[in-house]
Amino acid sequence: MSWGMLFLQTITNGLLIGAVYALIALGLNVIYGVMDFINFAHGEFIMLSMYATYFMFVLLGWDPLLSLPISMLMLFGLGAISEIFLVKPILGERMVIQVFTTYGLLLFLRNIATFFWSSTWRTLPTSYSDVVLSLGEIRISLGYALSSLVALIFTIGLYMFFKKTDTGIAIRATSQDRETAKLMGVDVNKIYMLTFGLGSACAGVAGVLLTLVYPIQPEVGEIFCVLSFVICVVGGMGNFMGAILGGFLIGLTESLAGFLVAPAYKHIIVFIVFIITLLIRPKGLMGK
Amino acid sequence: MEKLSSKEAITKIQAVVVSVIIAIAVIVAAYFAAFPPSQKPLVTEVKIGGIYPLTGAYAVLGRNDRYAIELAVDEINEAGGVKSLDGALLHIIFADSEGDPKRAADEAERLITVDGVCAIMGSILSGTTSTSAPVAERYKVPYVNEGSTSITLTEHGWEYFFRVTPHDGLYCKFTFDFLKWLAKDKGVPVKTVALLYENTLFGKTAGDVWKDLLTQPEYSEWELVADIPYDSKSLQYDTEVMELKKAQPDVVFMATYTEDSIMLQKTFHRLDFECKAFIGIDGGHITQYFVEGTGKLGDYVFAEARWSPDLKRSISQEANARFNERYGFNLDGHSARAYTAAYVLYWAIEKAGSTNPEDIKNALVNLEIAADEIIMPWDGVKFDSKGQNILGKGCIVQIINGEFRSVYPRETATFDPVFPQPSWEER
Amino acid sequence: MLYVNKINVSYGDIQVLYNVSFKVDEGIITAIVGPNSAGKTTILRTISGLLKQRSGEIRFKNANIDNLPPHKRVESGIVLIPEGRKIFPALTVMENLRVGSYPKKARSVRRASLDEIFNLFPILRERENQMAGTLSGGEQQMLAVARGLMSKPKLLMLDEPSLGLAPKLVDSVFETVKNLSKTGITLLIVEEHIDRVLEIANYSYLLENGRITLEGKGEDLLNNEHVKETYLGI
Amino acid sequence: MLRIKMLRSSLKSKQLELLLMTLIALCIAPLMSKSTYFLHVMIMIFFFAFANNAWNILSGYVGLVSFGHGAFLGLGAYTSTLLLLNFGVSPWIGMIAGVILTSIVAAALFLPLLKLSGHFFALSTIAVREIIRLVFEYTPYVGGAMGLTIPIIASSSLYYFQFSSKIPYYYIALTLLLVQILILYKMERSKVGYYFIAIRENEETAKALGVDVKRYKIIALVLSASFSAVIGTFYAQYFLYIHPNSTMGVLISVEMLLSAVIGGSGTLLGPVIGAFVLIPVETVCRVYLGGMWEGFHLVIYGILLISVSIFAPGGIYGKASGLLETLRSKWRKGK
Repeated sequence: MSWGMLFLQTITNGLLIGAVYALIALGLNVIYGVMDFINFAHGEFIMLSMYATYFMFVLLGWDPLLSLPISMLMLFGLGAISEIFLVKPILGERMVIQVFTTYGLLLFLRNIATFFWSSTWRTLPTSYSDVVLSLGEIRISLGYALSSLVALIFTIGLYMFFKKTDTGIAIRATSQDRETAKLMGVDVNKIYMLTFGLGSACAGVAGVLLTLVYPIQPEVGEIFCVLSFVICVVGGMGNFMGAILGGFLIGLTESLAGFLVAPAYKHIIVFIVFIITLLIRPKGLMGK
Repeated sequence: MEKLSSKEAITKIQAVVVSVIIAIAVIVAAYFAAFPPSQKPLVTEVKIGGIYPLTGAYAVLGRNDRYAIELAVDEINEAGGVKSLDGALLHIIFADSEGDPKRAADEAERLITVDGVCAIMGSILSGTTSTSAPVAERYKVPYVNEGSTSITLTEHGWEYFFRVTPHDGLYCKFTFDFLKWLAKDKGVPVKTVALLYENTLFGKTAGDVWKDLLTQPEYSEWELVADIPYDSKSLQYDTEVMELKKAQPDVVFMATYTEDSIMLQKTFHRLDFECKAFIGIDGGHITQYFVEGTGKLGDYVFAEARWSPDLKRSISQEANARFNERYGFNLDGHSARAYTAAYVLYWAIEKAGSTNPEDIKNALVNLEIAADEIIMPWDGVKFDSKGQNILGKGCIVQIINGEFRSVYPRETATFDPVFPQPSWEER
Repeated sequence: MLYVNKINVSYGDIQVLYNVSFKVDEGIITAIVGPNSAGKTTILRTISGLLKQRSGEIRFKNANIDNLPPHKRVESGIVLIPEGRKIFPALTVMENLRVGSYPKKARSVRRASLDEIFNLFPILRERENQMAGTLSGGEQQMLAVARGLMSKPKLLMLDEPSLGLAPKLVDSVFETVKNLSKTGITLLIVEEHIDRVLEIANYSYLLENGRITLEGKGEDLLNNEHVKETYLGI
Repeated sequence: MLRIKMLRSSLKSKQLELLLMTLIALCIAPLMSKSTYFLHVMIMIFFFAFANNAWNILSGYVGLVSFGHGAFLGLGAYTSTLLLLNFGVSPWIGMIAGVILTSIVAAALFLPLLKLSGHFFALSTIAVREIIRLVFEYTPYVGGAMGLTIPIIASSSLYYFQFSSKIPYYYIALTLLLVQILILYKMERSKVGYYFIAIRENEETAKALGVDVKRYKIIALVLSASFSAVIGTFYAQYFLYIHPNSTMGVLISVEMLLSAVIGGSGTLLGPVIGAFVLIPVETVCRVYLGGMWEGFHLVIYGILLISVSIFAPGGIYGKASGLLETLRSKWRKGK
């Protein structure tokens, strides 16, 4: 394989993983944009969705892509419930309180998973996730391709929802000016619940897609936690397009850094890119 | 302004709830300080502490070790307990290190001073052993370690530290010796090797040892063409595999954790990376999860597994059968060593005929166990002055049709290895 | 139509309104005038539900609305166009109007309302897909009024509609208000431009230091000595 | 501002007596209790109280929430340990060197972040801490991924900061904590303290009032980092093993924040009270439930954290003094 082809392969990998990163960050960013709230247990929501998908596959024989709507709805419900009981009481509070509460939630969810399902690794053996597609010399696994594709479709769907529906527009209005939104007859409490639900549903979809490529374990959320913050901040906290841009940027940075420098340094380089972005644009690439 | 009104709205109920929480916390803390949680010492009981990561990223290992130790202890107790102590029963008190060195030290402190254990077992991770062993040292309580393989652990001059398992230096050398034998036996020359290891304590140690070995004349025939440390908390490992593709080594030596071993194997396949053999050491490659996670793709991988359920040794197969019957899966490299360590400690206590930590330590120092008494493919157990078991050995397995088959050392092996491995297309 | 009965309102420990009572009759323009920081905006925010009064009650169409959250009040027909316009800058003009007609009832007649509004403000139709933040001040004010009208209000409250506008535009704003009144909407305006608002208002109240100190027909207030001296500088 | 006022009033007369009594009780506690594990838990409480206070300077008083304080603690621990291992320098001197080095690193690496605000600052501290941690993990000279083990040099030596008994550690930790509280008390009452709070409440207003915001942010940063470095050395000498993950990881950084917040960040005694509540609770959860079922004790711990934050978002300290105030006013009314 020539250097050029290897390079192309790297770019492809970066873009594919970037789509999933974007989806993970999107959920966080939607919530932050509307509610000024950071959910540190976002990775644990992904983990729960992975387990839901796994059990539907193992116990009922449902393919992850078929059970996707169910996992998504479950996570939407979980998000909405968390919003009512955990987020609403502390919404106007200082940021440390948000950290505190959602860290509590993180510990709770992570260990309830350990408690019920034990700490064993589980993998979901679909018939297609290990099939390899060849585009010339570039090789892509069907699992990755599917998950990136679904991530992209879901993202576009979400974008259309925000752009075209009354509720979507009301959510955006609330994120810009919650008081005036109230004056326009928008039930802001309901919007918050919906937003948190939607953000969690993003985590739900991401979880389903990750089962195609990644093993499942109670601690799996840890990998997404720091990463999704990095993506959100680089792209611009609270900005829809920012999350997507950030996702692809970080995906590409990771791949290119691994390819051009050394795999061991890819995370350091991601963090350095993160810091540099922040210093040049303190509110992220798309932030205002 | 809304904020102010919500603050005002902090109700009495909330106030009461908080005060109750605080009150409970204070009362519990006070109770805890006044009456430490110690059970009344039974004369017929030998208390041993077990520090394992029961939660956190390494919880699987902790749980499996705990199962194995519980099995061993139940067997010992059913067979009449410690005979030299009139049949006193072993009682293991498990503590959760959460994989955090700070907590491990904390738990060692608690087990020794509050529960009054006469020996400690633990703690899988070299990081947690590094903090909990000095605590035992300070209180002069023997610490029997089953699976922390970082070389330095026996270099600190700790007198009460006994490591049953061989350390990474030996295991790494063992994989090299195996490859040498393999290449010669199959008549397939090996010229280039690559190292791929995760970049924390476990993988880094292995990487360093391998690199060091490669500089020695014994292995000078092999050329190191790629040295790739990586971060195991990634969602993709494409860059690592691309490095390998660039280097095209004959054999890849790997030290990985579970999820990355699975991801790497899938990526090897996806990016069509071919070589003559993958040789993993411990970590991900020796777990059932690797086999489940990779399915067919995991076949033909060699792993330094420390142990294999198909060892040509009846005592091993019986122990595994009992374990499998009880828990529904096989003993693995970690749990088998934990099982062995529990027996080693029991034999020492039996020999000491005392629950005095000092006596047990002396018994451990002089302990000599023959090869056929233990389930590991070792020459036995005997500690040197540093507390290292010098009779330990490795055990190489190959995954064939999703099963671990032992291939080396030949005395206990039951399978003739496949080398070089078939290409992805041929499978 | 709207009865405000002895409301007391505070921000934290600071009381802003003291026993304020007034009423708004159906179909006419009512104005509350007074100096800066007299509490005019507070009155409107309390009526719209953003603030809660400590005591006193507010009745709308003979029903007590004290316990209704803001969005329910909008549904029942009370709409406030806030001070400083507060359009959603990153939404397009059309999207702003859609948020305006968010309540269910308003949504069902959205088409018709849009036609009406575009008749009233043709310029908004031209700017339909433009980001609201890029409109000029006058256009933004139009949009704010239009957005408020989208929910088919029975009572439209305007908070300082002339704030920050050029004199010429102020004229057109008051012209619009007069026209709106003719369509049958009840209006409650709060203004510092006392002379201008009193010209168009049918009934007015003077608010000073959180208390209603005067009330009467527009021209009555204009002719009042105290008002003349203090606020009109005559 | 409100909180400070509460503190003022609460520090008067009776509560001062209460504080003194607590202090005396803490001083004689080791002589009363035979349980070394009790001492160990107390040492951990002092350790976290100190660490929380360090975090609190930057994140509580100035309001720049940091998830990166593990980096400072780790730098302190590594400096003194490397000096001890390579040159036999007493950890006490290493502690001072650690403070100096950490201050420099903090100023150099975190300074550019100070212009960020709120969530952005908080999240960027994660990145800087990760970079420092990864660099330590990749550098063989500082032990790399192996970490550093401090050998037991002497059974009891003040010079080497090593003791076979828990009692010296207890008094050292207590003294460190008391000295720190004294310094913070002075700081809170000085103009520096007022400026910190002014910056937290409203940066623009503070600027308008002539506060050199940048300068005071740097002061807070350096102070905060220095205290973290001090307790880092204590960590190294107490546990005798340091590793990039355990001294600079996410966990220790979050732990430094948790009990400060539970107690009440931005107050003088809040973080200390937080440590006194949270550490025993965490320990009890782990000791009683840890060996029982996998994960169960952390489930309970998580529920505790959530409920406290929902019912007492201002922290226990604020809640408690609020309750005291209400009780007092009721009592007065009753009179």
